[in-house]
Amino acid sequence: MAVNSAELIEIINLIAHDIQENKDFLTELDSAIGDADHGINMSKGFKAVNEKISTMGDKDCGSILKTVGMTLVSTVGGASGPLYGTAFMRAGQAVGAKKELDFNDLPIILDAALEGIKMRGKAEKGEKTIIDALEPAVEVLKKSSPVDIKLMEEAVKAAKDGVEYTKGIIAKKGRASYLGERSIGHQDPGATSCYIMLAAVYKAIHDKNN
Amino acid sequence: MAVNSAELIEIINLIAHDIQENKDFLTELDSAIGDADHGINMSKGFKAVNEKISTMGDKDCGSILKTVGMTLVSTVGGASGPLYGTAFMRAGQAVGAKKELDFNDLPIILDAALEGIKMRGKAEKGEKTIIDALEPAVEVLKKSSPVDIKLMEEAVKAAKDGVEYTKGIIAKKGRASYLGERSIGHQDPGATSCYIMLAAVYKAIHDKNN
Amino acid sequence: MKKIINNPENVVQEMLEGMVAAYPQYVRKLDGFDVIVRANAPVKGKVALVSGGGSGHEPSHAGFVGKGMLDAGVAGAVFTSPTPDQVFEAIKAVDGGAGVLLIIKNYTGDVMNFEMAGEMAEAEGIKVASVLVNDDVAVEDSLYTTGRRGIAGTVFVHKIAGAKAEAGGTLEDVKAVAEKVIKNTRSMGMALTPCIVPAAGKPTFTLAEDEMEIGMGIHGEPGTKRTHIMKADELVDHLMDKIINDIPYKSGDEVAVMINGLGATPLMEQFIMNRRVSQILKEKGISVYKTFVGEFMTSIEMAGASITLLKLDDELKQLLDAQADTPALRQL
Amino acid sequence: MKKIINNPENVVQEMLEGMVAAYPQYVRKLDGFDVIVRANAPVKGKVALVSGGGSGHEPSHAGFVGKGMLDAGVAGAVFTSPTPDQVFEAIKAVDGGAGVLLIIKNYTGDVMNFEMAGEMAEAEGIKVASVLVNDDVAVEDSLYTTGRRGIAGTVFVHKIAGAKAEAGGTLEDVKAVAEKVIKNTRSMGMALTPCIVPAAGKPTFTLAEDEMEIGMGIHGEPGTKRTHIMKADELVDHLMDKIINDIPYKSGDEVAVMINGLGATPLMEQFIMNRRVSQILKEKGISVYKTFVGEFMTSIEMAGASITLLKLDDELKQLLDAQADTPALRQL
Ligand SMILES: Nc1ncnc2c1ncn2[C@@H]1O[C@H](COP(=O)(O)OP(=O)(O)O)[C@@H](O)[C@H]1O
Ligand SMILES: Nc1ncnc2c1ncn2[C@@H]1O[C@H](COP(=O)(O)OP(=O)(O)O)[C@@H](O)[C@H]1O
Ligand SMILES: [Mg+2]
Ligand SMILES: [Mg+2]
Ligand SMILES: [Mg+2]
Ligand SMILES: [Mg+2]
Repeated sequence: MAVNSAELIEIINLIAHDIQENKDFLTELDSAIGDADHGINMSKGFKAVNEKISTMGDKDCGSILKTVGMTLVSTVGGASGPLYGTAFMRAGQAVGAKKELDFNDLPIILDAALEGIKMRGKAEKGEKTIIDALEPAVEVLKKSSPVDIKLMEEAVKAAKDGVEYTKGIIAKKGRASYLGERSIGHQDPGATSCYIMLAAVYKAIHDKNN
Repeated sequence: MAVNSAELIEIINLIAHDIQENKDFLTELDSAIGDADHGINMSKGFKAVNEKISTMGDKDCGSILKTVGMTLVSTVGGASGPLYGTAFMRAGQAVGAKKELDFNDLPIILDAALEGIKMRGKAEKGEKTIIDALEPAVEVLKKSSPVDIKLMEEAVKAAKDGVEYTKGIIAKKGRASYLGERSIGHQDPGATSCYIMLAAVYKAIHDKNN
Repeated sequence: MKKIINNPENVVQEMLEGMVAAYPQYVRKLDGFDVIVRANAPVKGKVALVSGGGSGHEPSHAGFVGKGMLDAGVAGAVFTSPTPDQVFEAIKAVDGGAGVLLIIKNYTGDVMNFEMAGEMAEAEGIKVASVLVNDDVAVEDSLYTTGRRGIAGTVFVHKIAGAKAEAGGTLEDVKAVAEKVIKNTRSMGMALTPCIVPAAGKPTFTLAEDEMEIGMGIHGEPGTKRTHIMKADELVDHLMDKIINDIPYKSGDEVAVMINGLGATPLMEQFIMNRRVSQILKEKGISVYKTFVGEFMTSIEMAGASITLLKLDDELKQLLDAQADTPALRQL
Repeated sequence: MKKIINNPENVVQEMLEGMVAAYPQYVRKLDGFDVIVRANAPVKGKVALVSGGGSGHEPSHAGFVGKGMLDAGVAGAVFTSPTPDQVFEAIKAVDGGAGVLLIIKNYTGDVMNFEMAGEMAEAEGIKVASVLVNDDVAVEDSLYTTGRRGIAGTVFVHKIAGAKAEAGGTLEDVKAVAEKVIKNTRSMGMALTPCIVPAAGKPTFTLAEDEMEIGMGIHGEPGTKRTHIMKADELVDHLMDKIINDIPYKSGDEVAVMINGLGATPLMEQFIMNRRVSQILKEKGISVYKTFVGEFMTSIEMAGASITLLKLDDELKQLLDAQADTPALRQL
């Protein structure tokens, strides 16, 4: 696999599309343990991203990812804006001036994203946040090299399991933490949106490879 | 028929009882074209009347009626308080120091009441108010003399017809007047409470005569 | 009925107690009466202003008792005019020797009860005058009916007549300026939901999810018509059209604007209304001197709002700007 | 959804336009940003106060922009923290050279967005400090979680820190007194009905006719428990028990009280609550120095209310009493 800038933009547009499709679902998840805006926030952000990157086909991959991050920071708001924004900005930094990415950039990108989220949100795994989907995926990607489509599938599966796992635990960070025990039994909106994004990337690359 | 002070109190208590029974009905009528409080107002007033006159058995009829009026004025509020209050006060003045009333006092009492209401409320027949029930009754009572139970029955019937009549006309006085055309089709709460009172008096006297 | 109350029968009494507990520096309650007066009443030598009406319109009227506005607010049962003896007590408690102005909203009940109280006070030698507020253009005006209702515009009367009295005006002066305000004030409102009188326990009327009521009265009386729910701008256009054409307000006029929430309508929506109001006035060449947005004359927890315009001259501007210090309206 | 709005997507923008149209003497809007600043910003030499958060809490925060309180209020989308660039613009617009204090309600989103803005401002050489308000005792406090939410008590921080800045306090002084207020403030709320975020179009949750939610968040987040609907006194007893025992407030203390309506709950009910609050405080020997009743930190059109206590000392009393002149809170 090799992904050039134009293809990176396509992948990000696919993320935007899937977030859009899941807007109501994410908002509904946020109704149960938050304030019913996660889908609205994310969809607003990725609509802006869509526009912003449409003319960046000639830019390097790092710039594109950083632009995604900055756009999310300045349009999403709430908790998810700074978190996903920082994640994409860090990913962009990690990638640098590359004009093409391959499978082995994936753990680097996602690890940088994860570190960004942890720095910004001061959360750890097991606190019912984005991290519960992202960290297991990163762990899978980092466990063997070179990375291939199978490992990627496994990583997405690990993110999905992470989302499942959030149902059983108490929220310790974010708005859902105010609920205490009552947060148990509900799936975390942020972990879910993270899984949706990872799944979109996998789907894009998988379709491209076939 | 002769009604002494103690019996007058009984009759007033019967009025109070029937108003109480029709509290929700009167309030409902007032919902349609007013502010949904006529039953509440009247019931509050007659509860106070009930207490106030319970120890007045040794007083003259004029004093009793005046006390009823003053009690209504100081407890009912709204439009009906000053109107019915003035009505009873005027009736008391008309009766004076009498310790016993008979049929022929009835037109005098009701005429004074009607004049009081007209003075206070500046309304005329045909404006969808108390007057549409009271004035026809007074007219019947004044048309022949001596007054007897038959004439009284006829007067109550006239009041009832007056209530019916209010359904077809536009309100020109009171809160219902703000509705204009939309007040048509609804029966006036004040005319209704007036009829209920007249009917209570008739029933009391009729039962006593049999 | 979802309300934070104890017994529906005690709401007025308990509300007044809670109000006095909150604002002892401004007001006190007359023992045994549902009457709120200034903490320092009577103010010697000043014309006193008494207003009131049924409860359920908070902060009206007791919330406007204080320096530069009212001397007493008389609280009837919910949506029921207070009785004459309550008003009479208020008059006696605030008369400072210069006479008392009764500010009455034009409802049959209010008029009769306040009138009787005025007669009682005059019989005791107190100088009493009264004005009738009738700003609601939703209601047809006619010599042969009760005329128009008094609604939110009443608060402008309190403010301006109160400032005149505070400035040392005589009873005649204060009455004259109150009448000037009334002559130049027009309002109209609408409702999205009904309200519930605690003692009744259920709404006076119902509105479907897609309906609103135009020209709603502040006692929850039905309005002049029921329509499909409109967008804010369309709705404001409709209300403003009725209001502006009534006096009429003309290009070159200067006005004060009041957007009055009826209870459940949040400030967000009131500001969205004011945005359109200010656009319309600008288009018409009418300039906005001062704007008041908030809850002034409510209908318990009704959702809805009214718009009021007051045409100003120099005297009214100066009195509108005068200092006021009351629980619900303050101006430095 | 019954709201007086045009397009749900434009509510914040249109609300701010309507607000500026109403109060040009107090505030203006930064072009292209959802930021309200004082009409005369920046005030040279004065520490500037910036607060904000999701919209839907009106009059918070922009309503408290003015003399003696805030210099800027930043308005996010409804119930969504504003983005860092909005906050950054606010900081730049109000910095008068003496530094800027960010008053942040303790929500993950607010904290992160304001922090990032602070970093951006510091990178441009502006002195920035911040405080986190966390007065909501409904939420368990713990080192291992986000801690408590900031709710209506935030307005006391605006008032008192604003007075300190107006009096010439340095950034350190203003931050210190803001922290003192935070340390001495506790709140708790409840809801009778949910509210509707315009863009969502339906309520976040539902409550049955006989249910209420205790410890409700101001974003319509679920509370700590759901119970049968209680009488006002019983409800207040419950909330006050949680609040008083938290610090705890003790006999001999002097406090300020705030009864804060969440949107649809009328003043009548707020006063009925205050009646019981004042009874309880009296019983406990805690004296009430000053009381605020009304809507300060709402949740759009939610029915419900919160109670806040602030324990006072001489410094806080003096600053609480200081003059304030803003659209939503004025003191002579
Ligand atoms: N400190 C944190 N670290 C990582 N993720 C977090 C943190 N706090 C909250 N989140 C995530 O953010 C999601 C909520 O996002 P969103 O609804 O957009 O913001 P808000 O809570 O401000 O309304 C949560 O479901 C959670 O996954
Ligand atoms: N001017 C008037 N003359 C006679 N009756 C009147 C007048 N105005 C109103 N009424 C009567 O009063 C009734 C309403 O009484 P009520 O509901 O107790 O008072 P309010 O209208 O103040 O709420 C009306 O149905 C009408 O019959
Ligand atoms: Mg959320
Ligand atoms: Mg009525
Ligand atoms: Mg009434
Ligand atoms: Mg949010």
